Amino acid sequence: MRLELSEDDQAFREEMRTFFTSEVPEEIRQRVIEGEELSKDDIVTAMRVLNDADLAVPHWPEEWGGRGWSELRRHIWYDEMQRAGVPPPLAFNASMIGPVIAHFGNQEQKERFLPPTASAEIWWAQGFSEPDAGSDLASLRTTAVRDGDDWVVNGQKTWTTLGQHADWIFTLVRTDPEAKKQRGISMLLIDMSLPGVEVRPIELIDGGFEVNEVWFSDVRVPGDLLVGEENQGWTMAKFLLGNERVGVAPVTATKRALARLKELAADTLADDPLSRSRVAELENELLALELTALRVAAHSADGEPHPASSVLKLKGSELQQAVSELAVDLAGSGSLASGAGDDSGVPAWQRRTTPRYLNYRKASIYGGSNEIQRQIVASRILGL
Amino acid sequence: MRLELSEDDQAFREEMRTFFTSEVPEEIRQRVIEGEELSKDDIVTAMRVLNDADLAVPHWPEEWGGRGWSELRRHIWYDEMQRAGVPPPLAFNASMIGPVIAHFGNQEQKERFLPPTASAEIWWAQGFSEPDAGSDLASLRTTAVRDGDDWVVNGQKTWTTLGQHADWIFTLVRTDPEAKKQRGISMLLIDMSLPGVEVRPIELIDGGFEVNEVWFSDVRVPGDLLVGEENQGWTMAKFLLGNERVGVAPVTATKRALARLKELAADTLADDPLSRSRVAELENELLALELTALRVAAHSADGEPHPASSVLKLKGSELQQAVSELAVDLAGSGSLASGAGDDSGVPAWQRRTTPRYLNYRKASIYGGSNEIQRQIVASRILGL
Amino acid sequence: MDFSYDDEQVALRDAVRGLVGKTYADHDHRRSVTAEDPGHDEQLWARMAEMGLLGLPFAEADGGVGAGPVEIGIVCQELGRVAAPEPYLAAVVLAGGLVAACGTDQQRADVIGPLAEGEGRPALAHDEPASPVTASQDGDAWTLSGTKEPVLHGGSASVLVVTAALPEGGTGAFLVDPADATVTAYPVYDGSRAARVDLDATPATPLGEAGRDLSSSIATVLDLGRVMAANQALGAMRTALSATTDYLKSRKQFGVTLNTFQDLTFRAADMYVSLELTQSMVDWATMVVATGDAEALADAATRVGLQASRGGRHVGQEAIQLHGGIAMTAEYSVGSLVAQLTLLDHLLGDGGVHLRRLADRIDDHGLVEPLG
Amino acid sequence: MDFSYDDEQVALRDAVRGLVGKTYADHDHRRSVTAEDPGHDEQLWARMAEMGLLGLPFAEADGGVGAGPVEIGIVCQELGRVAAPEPYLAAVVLAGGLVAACGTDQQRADVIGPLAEGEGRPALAHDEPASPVTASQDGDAWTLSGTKEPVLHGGSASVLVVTAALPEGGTGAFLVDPADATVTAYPVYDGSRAARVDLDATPATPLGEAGRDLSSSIATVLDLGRVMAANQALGAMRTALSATTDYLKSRKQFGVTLNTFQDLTFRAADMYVSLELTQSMVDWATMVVATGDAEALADAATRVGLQASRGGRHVGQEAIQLHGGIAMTAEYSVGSLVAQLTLLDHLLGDGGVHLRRLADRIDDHGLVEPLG
Repeated sequence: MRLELSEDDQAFREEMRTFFTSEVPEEIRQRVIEGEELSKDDIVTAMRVLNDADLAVPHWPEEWGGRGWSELRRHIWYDEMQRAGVPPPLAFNASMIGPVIAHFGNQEQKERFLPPTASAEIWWAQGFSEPDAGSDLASLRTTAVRDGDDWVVNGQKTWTTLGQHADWIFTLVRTDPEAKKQRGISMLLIDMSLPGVEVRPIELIDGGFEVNEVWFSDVRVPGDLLVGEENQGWTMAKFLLGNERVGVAPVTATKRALARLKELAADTLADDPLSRSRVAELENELLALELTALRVAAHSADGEPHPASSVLKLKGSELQQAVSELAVDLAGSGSLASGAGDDSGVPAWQRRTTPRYLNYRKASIYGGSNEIQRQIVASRILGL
Repeated sequence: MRLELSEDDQAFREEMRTFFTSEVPEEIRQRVIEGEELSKDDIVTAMRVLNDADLAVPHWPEEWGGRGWSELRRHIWYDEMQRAGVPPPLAFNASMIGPVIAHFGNQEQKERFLPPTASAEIWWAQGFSEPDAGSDLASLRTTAVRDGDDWVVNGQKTWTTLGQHADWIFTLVRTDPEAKKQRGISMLLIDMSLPGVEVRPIELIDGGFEVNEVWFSDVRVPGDLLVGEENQGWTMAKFLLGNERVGVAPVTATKRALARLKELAADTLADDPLSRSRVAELENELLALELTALRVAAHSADGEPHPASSVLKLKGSELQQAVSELAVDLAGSGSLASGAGDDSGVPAWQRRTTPRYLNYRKASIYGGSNEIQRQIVASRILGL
Repeated sequence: MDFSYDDEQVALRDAVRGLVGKTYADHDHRRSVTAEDPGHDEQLWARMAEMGLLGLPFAEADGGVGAGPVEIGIVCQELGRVAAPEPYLAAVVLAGGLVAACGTDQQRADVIGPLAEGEGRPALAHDEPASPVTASQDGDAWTLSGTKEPVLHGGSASVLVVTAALPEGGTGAFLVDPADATVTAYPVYDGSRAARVDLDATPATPLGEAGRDLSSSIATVLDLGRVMAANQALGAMRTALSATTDYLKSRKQFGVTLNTFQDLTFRAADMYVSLELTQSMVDWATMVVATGDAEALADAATRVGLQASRGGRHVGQEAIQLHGGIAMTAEYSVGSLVAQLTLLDHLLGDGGVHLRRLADRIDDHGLVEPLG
Repeated sequence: MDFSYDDEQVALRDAVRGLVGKTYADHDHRRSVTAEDPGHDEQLWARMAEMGLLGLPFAEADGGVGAGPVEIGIVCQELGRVAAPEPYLAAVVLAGGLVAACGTDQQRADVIGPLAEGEGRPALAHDEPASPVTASQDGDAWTLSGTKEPVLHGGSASVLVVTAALPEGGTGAFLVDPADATVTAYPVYDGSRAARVDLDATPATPLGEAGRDLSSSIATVLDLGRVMAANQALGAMRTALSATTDYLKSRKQFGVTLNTFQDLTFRAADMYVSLELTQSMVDWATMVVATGDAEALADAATRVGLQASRGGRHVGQEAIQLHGGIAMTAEYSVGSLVAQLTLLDHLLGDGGVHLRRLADRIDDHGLVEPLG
């Protein structure tokens, strides 16, 4: 057991820190740090800067831009990125479909899709959930039927995050209606500009638009866009969701948000021991979570995720929510001024607190709800 | 809606307060208030004082000592009793078997048992739970087999609270082994001095002895000690457990304990805003619970318990536990001196905190665990 | 001691429930009225006036109905049940309440009468984002300077009731014509409206006797507002729970309805516990208002504020979580309930603020005695 | 940065687990040894000495093994796993630790050597129920007066290490022969032993240089104690969880095993979360000890103390609740684990004490940086 990073890892950290804080545009990072909304351009710009330096998809196979880093280095990379306010590489590209294509795709698909996926030339969306298939994903009903070389797709996807920006969507579709639930599912890549694809943004409770419904009406998809084997979709979905879970706890971003909140609400905190104790308690819980992330990273070197990794999503989302809730409380009645413009007398940080609080309620629902996470812990780890 | 008590009820409250504080021996009440252990004699003495004034079993039928009070008056009676530190009438007698005999027993049983039950001449124990029948009471296996006019009882009961003091025990026994679970159960009254009855006290985690195992080996019980009909035991058990739940939340006792703790730990509390806020939060939760108890009492006049009554046990036990936990924290390292005598340098209240904290873990388990309470709320009230 | 409504109160509740329930039965209607100024349904407001709800708390001499706090609480609860964006709390309870408490006969006639008839709505401008608004006197003429924000529904107010620091110390209240001030309106996250009000030597009429310190009256009106906010929150909590149990009974996952999952049903049971505890505290605090004891009200307002904050967050957050994704959408009703709960929680001091006050005072009593 | 044990540490863990696990595999054995003085198994203590565990933290020159905090933490975790009542924390970590840190060569030889060999156990007398114990000097002779309590395992100590206020200010530490003091021993709720120690002009030998203020050394030893108490608590939590999951898998109610009930399994999952978070913090704090930075240790001790308090209560309370009645009995092992968790929580300041310290300091940093 040793607390310090090795000299090499320290140098690596320094390199990451320098890169992120000097190469990624300051104004984008500032928007992240202040909790402002990012444009599509911001996200794409940042990802391109990263990709140009081979820092967008370090966990991919090396021939496709991966770096062969240790889990610890990946952790440091991710930590420093959040610390500097760099928007992380688009998850749909970097963490979801990229690894799936790299692992299950054929050579032609790899060559065609991986480079523009790493550079965000293609913006991907995820087409998994359906109105009647949320946590119970295997109940999905969108169908793809063979017609010559093509697949003809019909159905509806929902909760498609940032689908309004997307160029392509990776979908789970039912290709064998006779087979049992999980068996008859395949993964299909669909160009969203094809006729019959329709996107409807869904307004969320914070007034923002970040998820969408996507309809497919007789969409003809060329046959070479099936990834892996026909009816092998469930295997790929599990592979993808497993990756999603591990990378999803934005511990450092939450730490950064809490530290920023301390600065912004310093006057209120100065003489309020109860709010100070909430800050201190959250700082300690975040420390425990960060150390758990480090421990998991350090022990996952053989590729098998550490059992404690389920803790990261579960507790990470709770803490993200708790910090956002504290922010509303520290803002007081200023938190009501959510719709005010910059001519408001209420500081911008106070005005932004409640929409963020409401928005972050999703953190324990999306990406595998916390109930699903508890189920995983109970069954897979505790054997219950 | 009206906040004040009616003049009559105010006078009633005054009467109760005067009686409890002047007629029940001061030294017993003091022991209750200081959280010291009560002897059997203390409990019996207090109950006799109450019974002599017709205040032990006011909810029984009037011909057996009941008073025909409104639910509100019963609430006031119970509240003032706890406030004054009067040990409540022995629950096994007053709340459990008494009402069952009064409701289901025959005239001979009523005459034989109700007067000594109200006066605590008979100390009753409850013989329901068994090693493999706790929350799932209907799985009980103690048998009673007819032999002439008698029943021959064999089996084991457990969690028999204060059974070491008991003269008689009311038991659920299986009288029809063929019938389905709930169907073949009867209620039998057993004299604990009979040959074949054996009591073994169980040490609890606080070092105290308040529950027991009770064995029955070929115990011959006269046939006239069956209450109600043969195989009607489950009906009586439900009747009894329903009564138990309503009366079981010692809100005022918990309030009193918290108020006393504020006095005892005043020095620590003086400059500790976080502990003060725990006190304030608990006071508020206790207030909400007390008001709920009042609301339930005021609305239960027609005999049907208010749906919110399940809340009382659930939240009442949590708050009782939370106050006991706060006491340990306020005692600090003085709480370690649990085994010290009165020559200790650590104040008595500090020494008593941890055993009580450990003991009160039972509050959410015994008398229908909080899981059972949640189940009741979910199914009966919310229809889930 | 009686926690039950009398027949008239039951009738009032049913009538209000019928009216606002019908208006907002379709959640789309709420979405469309909040999408445009003034952020609520003016037709409903007119119907509420017809029904006498807007004049409920006020003396008959002032054009009101002279009802008690229980009746006002009933209206607030029913509005909360549908997360109605109507500015009842802001205009009737707070602004109207302060005018009724402190205004001259003429001022009461000018403000309360039209309010009760649905012809004009006052708004209370009390919160200040930075420094206090100050009042200056020049002969009989008074002016105010400074910024008030957020002023709930300040953009559609017929008259602003503005609190301000008096030259001789203390706090006064003034009537200001919105046309004389700079009012910048905007939507609040729950669909209602608020505004920034800038005053720059703006002419103002002292409410009641000029120059008199109204601090304690203002405090009492704010306490009344806390109790009524808790009533409204209680209504929203009740619907949030019933929407959740309905959803658990009907929504299928893994081939079964969600109420098959014990964890979810137990959490719904815990929501019920929070709801019932809040109901008890709300009923009690509302009855304390009726005693007219300002000190007891201050205590009760703090206590019910803490309970409603804790209970409202618990029930609101769990309502979203137990629903899952659907509750994150503006198309579904639960989000509006949670948004309104959040607003009510932060309008007049949240649970943490109340807890701090209570923590300061634990030495002032032994046991907390709700019946006195 | 490495959270894994090396081969020797794994071997040490397995050896300790074998030894103490065998001793207390039968919970009845724990009950019988704690029923009589000295409240633990002297045979086990002797075997621990043989294995070198009692000299683990001390320099070889003093008769110790010269191992690091990770090794001590391993022993504490393994003792915690079986809720062993052995006074390792009290005698080796705290009392021995203070002598090792501050004692003269001779004192270290006198105390550490016998301690490591299992021949004598020091006890640290630090807590005071009322006023501070004071030290007085007369020439080279020192005496102490006052009361120390509770002194963990003070009744069976071979020598008392007593902290006391110095005449010139500051805090010193002294060696006192128990025979010279009035020692009143009693059991603690977890079966271990404590004592009241009365000193009345009792002869005492200054630890280290006479009259020197040892406040910072004492603070550091207490911080080390906090970290090791957290290690021990972690062990107890781990067993409490595994006992619970075993029980849920085997215990039947309503004709099925308890793990059929989703509420119970989800709550076990939450226990696991608490456990893993505590494990991470314990590992980290133990590594911070190894850096030898007293200020960093003070911070880490506070942080791990808070986490272990929160986690220990959560896991302990839920372990009892998920078991039900059986866990309330002294015959079953979970109660001992919870009792020991409670003791470890309150020995050197509970979570609330630590949280207050952390709350005072939130302005001293931006982000909390575990790696420095």
